[in-house]
Amino acid sequence: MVQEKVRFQPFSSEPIRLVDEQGRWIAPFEHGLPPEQLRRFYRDMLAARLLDEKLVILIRTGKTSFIAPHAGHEAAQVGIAHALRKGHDWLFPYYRDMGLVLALGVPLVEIFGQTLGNAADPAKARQMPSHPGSKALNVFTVCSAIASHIPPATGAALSMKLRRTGQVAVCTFGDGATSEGDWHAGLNFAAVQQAPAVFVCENNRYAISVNISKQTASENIAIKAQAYGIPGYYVDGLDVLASYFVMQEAIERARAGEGPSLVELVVHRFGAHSSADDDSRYRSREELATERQQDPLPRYQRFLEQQGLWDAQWANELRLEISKALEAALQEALQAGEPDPLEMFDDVYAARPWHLEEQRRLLAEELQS
Amino acid sequence: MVQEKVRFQPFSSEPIRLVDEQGRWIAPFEHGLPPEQLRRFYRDMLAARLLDEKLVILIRTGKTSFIAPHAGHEAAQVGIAHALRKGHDWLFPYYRDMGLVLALGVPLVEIFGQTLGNAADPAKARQMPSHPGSKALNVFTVCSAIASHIPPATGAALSMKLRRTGQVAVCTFGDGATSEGDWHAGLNFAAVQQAPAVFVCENNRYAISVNISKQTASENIAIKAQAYGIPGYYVDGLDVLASYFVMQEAIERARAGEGPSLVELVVHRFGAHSSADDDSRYRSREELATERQQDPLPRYQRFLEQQGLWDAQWANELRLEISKALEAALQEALQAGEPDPLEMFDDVYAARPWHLEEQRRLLAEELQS
Amino acid sequence: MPTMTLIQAINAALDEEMKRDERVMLLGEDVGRRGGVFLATEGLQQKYGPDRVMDTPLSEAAIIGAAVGLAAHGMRPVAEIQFADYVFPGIDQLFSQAAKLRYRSGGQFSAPMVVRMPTGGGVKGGHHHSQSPEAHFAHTAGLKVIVVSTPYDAKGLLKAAIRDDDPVVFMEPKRLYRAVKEEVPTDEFLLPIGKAAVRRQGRDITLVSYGGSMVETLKAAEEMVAAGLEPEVIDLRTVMPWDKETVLSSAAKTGRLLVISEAPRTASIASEVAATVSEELFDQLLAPPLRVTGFDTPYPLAQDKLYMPTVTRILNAAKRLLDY
Amino acid sequence: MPTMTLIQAINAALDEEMKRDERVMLLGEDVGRRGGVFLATEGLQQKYGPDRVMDTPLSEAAIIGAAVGLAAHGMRPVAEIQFADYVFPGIDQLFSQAAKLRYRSGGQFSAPMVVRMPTGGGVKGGHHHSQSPEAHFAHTAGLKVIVVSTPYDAKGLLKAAIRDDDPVVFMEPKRLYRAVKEEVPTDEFLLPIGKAAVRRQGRDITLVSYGGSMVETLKAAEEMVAAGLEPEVIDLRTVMPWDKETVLSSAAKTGRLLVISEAPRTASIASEVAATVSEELFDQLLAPPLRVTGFDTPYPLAQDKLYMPTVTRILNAAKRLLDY
Ligand SMILES: Cc1ncc(C[n+]2csc(CCOP(=O)(O)OP(=O)(O)O)c2C)c(N)n1
Ligand SMILES: Cc1ncc(C[n+]2csc(CCOP(=O)(O)OP(=O)(O)O)c2C)c(N)n1
Ligand SMILES: [Mg+2]
Ligand SMILES: [Mg+2]
Repeated sequence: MVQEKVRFQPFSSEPIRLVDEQGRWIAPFEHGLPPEQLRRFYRDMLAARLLDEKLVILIRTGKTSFIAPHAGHEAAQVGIAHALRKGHDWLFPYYRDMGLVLALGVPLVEIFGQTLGNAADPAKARQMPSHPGSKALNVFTVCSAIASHIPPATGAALSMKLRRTGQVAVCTFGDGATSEGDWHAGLNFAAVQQAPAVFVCENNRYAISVNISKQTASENIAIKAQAYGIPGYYVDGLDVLASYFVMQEAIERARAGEGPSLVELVVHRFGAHSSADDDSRYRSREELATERQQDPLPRYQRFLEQQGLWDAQWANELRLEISKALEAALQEALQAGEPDPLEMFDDVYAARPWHLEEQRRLLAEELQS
Repeated sequence: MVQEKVRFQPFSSEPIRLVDEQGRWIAPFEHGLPPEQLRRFYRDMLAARLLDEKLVILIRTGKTSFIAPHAGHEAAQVGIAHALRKGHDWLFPYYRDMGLVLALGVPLVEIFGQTLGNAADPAKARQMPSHPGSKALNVFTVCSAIASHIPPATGAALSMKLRRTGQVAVCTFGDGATSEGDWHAGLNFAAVQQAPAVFVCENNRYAISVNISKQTASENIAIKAQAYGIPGYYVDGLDVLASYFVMQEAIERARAGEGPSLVELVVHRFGAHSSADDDSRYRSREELATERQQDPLPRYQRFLEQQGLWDAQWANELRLEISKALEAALQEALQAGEPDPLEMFDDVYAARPWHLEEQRRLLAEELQS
Repeated sequence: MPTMTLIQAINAALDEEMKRDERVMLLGEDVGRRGGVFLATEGLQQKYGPDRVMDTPLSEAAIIGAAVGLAAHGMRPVAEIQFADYVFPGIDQLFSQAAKLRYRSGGQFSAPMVVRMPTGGGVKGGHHHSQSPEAHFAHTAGLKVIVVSTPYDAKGLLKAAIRDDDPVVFMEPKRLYRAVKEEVPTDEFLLPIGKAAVRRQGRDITLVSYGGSMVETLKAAEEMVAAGLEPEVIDLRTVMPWDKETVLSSAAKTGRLLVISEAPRTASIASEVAATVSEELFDQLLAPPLRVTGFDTPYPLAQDKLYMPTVTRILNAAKRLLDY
Repeated sequence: MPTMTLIQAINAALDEEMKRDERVMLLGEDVGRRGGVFLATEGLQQKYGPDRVMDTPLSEAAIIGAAVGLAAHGMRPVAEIQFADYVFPGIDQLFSQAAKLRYRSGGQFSAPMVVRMPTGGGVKGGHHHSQSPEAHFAHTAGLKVIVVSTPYDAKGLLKAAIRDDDPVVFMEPKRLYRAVKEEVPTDEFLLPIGKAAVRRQGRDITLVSYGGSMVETLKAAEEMVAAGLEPEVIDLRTVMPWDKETVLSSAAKTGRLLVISEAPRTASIASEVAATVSEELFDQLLAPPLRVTGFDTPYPLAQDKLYMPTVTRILNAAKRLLDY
């Protein structure tokens, strides 16, 4: 990577921010992005937000059993999605990344199929909602076990390096995940091998109810990169352009063979941890109200306004179009039937051994009787 | 801890060193230690070295099945031992700490009993040699699984804090241990809770055959403390006084309620990893020869000489006295018989459940027949 | 006597033991301010403060490992693992440290601690909120393993576990947390670890189960009774050490043994009980000991109910035994 | 045909597979420059370079987890865990990631990888260099589990494991590494995973074992032969999925089953085989299936030999069966 392209300093004491609260571009360089792409960021953030709202409705109406709201994470997730090469690079996401996988191109029907847990789920409805994945798009199916996807991301990056595929493995996780041993093991090994991986923390300062002050005593998450001899970027994750540009630099750095980095995107979690959570037990409504004032969408709208790219009618139409697409996909997913119970015995192994044949037969008989 | 007592800066780029290669005191403060104590350091380092040599003989003569030589670690280990309050603070050692537990007061007969794996082992000969422990001296019995003792050290420190016992938990490990997830988990939790623990890396730059360059990409081990928001001290562990004074500061800091720290003591490993290892497979003899030039014992002898505390006759007598004590303890340990095989079923639980009674009976019958 | 759900009984047991003994403390993810994701520890941080009811970082190794050190140093920690499925990142602490500390030190150190965890399926949790890993614990010498199925037992056994001098894994079937209420004494009582409960006396067949599957086992028993049979139903409650005496004397009486558990089949507690009974009662059995278990697949969300032993599956197996 | 020790056979299998398929690579602690602490990978880094024979940091989670990612991305990683006892810090990667990746993704992703590990006792290793944790793996759906006992099998099965499309745990009894030499073909051969070997035909009693305990089992069989008996001896070789067919047909023939394994008894592979045979052959058995196993204690250094099934213990159990 050519030196003059390096824009960001790791280990800053303040979060890297390119657009301020008022929507002003405050960076020392030109963004140089075409209007179309700037609008596309808004579109994807809005789609993410509207998807979130739709998921909340699915929970309220009892159509799904679980969701992990991502509202407040949209700028970060859209920034990540646009920084990687879709379908080429690999993404190792976590359960709060619905906005991210959507922006990456995972079809809405698949997302709803996974949410409903019916036959529209390409992964055969074996995991809880909020666990997307897509072989076609190189999205490594989410695993519930926090931080357990970090070493696999390191391994995939290693494979990319060894086979010179020019790909990068981008791996996302929350602030809580950084306390797990596997997080440490994965980053350390990636750093030793200079594997093309970017580790991205969507830091919403809560792990369910646990505030970050009980999670770690470090100044921030980015500084933890010091332990691995890799750069750590501390970024305002409510700023989609900061998220995008820093991610892009980290990804291209990895692609150029200069090794992994850690990117911390500081975000807010507007919802409860999940549909199974009641956050009023541990988080004051005042705190939440203050955070909601910092919503990444209006902030980015102000930026577009300042850039002369905002158009109320366009925005309304966009909202309508996305809502329609969401509803259409949902309806389509709802049509899919229940998965065949006997599918339960598939994919444990490439082929079924005798004991699974026996167990399958037992269930088949039970279902017939 | 009173501010004026703070002598050392964390995160130095060069190792902290108080005595140079020529034995000169180069620190900006007076050591203020009585001659007796300065001589005691030498005595304990020499005892550690002679113990190591004795253990090598036990291996050569087939009297024991395993040893993990500690030669090269003596200055670090004696520094640690003298910095903690013996029998009050807790030590969580690892398998290369024979010199440390000796300096702490674990009786030689127990050390040899453990080494021989006979009835002289107070731990009933259940673990391999190099796994000492002592309830009486608060030495937590070594566990082979690397870094698995870190979270327990954190837990003990937490108990000390919660119950205000004024104790400190000192936990030692090698450079390889820092890659394990449990290492990370233990340090992070201790830091969040400001538990009175001191984590000490005896960095000999090898984990069996794996050079530190394949272990981590960080500048050194001490800097990893940044990830936990605690101080990390980078210290010349061949300098017994640097080891002692830094450890003392870290321990008293912890005792004063100011939280844990990470101390890196850079040492050499003069022997192979263990009696099961052949280090010529991966380490050049030249490298080793260079390291042996930096032997901590002659270096400290030069210091004593410069301080006018060296006396060749005293040193000879010391050597004789220690050798005699070693031999006497070894002979005593050799007298102990084999452990009773049926002891195998004790201490699994506080009392034997039915299945262990049955299994014990089975073996008893077999032994009688 | 008040009636309580299982989760209330857990909460009450913790509360009583914390009141009784200052050394008892709780630690785990979200156990403090939030009172636990299932509210097992609700209200306890307010009552005993953040030092005795401690929210930990998100690390099971830190939780279990710190409990080992706390216990070795003299506390009586009760660690919560948020779901049994998440014990694995911390299992080396349980296996290499907790289980072996007394042994490796020749009895010098010990780790009297409890590791609580919600276990089992039936709540639409998919792979990682449904597993029943008790066989892993029971296969590891040095651990005691309890799986409760009633509020009464939960309270009496949790209190006993906290006072026990060895590490105890205490498993709580999450689908039973709020399933039923029963009378639970408010005054001091303890239940013995290692003792099964005979839930129903009978002479035709012995049904041995524990934990969540007790629900379907008891339902199946009822159906058998309705069909004029007399099943004996045993709830193991402790799976290590399990109560061989009670199981053997029942199986000797009925001659027919069916073991039911929702854990995967291969090398399971059910296998152990079946193998032992066949070894010891070979001549007295009228039919081979059978097992109805969870399948040897990961736990599938979509088949949340079918994965576990259904009443039908239990009855079918029982019929096989009775018709033998 | 050259003769080889077990460790040489492992080395040869790795060498051949690396030569055959560029995607095959090795990773683990000390596997590179040192060639592994048991020298299983000796000479391979010199031959294939540090990228394909990679020394890793000291973290089993990093090793197994990276193998998952390497495999999912298209490589064929062979990970070495230095001792089976040290798999536990990385076991969540094996259980939550490797074992469930195919299932959770509905067949989209998979993890064709091998995790090799020296296993078992008899080398004065105490607690943490002697354990036999195969039951943990077999109890976890999604893993295949092999425990070899001969050089020939080691080569044929390791090659098969590397080519298998699922994660395979490959266990090597360390006390057999250099115990015997046998003829092992240098040309291509594979052995089927899941197929047992009948080591000796007989009709009086079926001895089923695997791994390290095959030594004592075969010795016991010799003594029986000397006493005029005809034991049939089966080496399972694969414990998940184990070869039920071969075991059942032998036990049906002899009517007497003894399962021998040095792993702890409770909820073990031995329990599984015993429970299954008693379930399926109840009427054809002349005596109850018995188990001779390791004890349910941590592995004690001082009783390194007595912990494991001794020839005497096997013979005593066989006598019980034959006298039944
Ligand atoms: C290994 C493991 N332990 C515990 C859990 C339960 N759990 C699910 S989400 C969560 C909090 C995660 O917080 P964070 O990493 O900050 O991500 P966020 O949800 O805030 O986006 C916990 C404890 C889990 N899924 N996996
Ligand atoms: C969990 C675990 N994995 C692997 C091993 C095998 N092993 C024993 S010592 C060692 C190297 C440790 O190196 P380091 O931590 O630097 O300590 P040193 O021996 O150099 O003092 C390894 C890999 C182990 N004991 N525990
Ligand atoms: Mg968070
Ligand atoms: Mg080292």
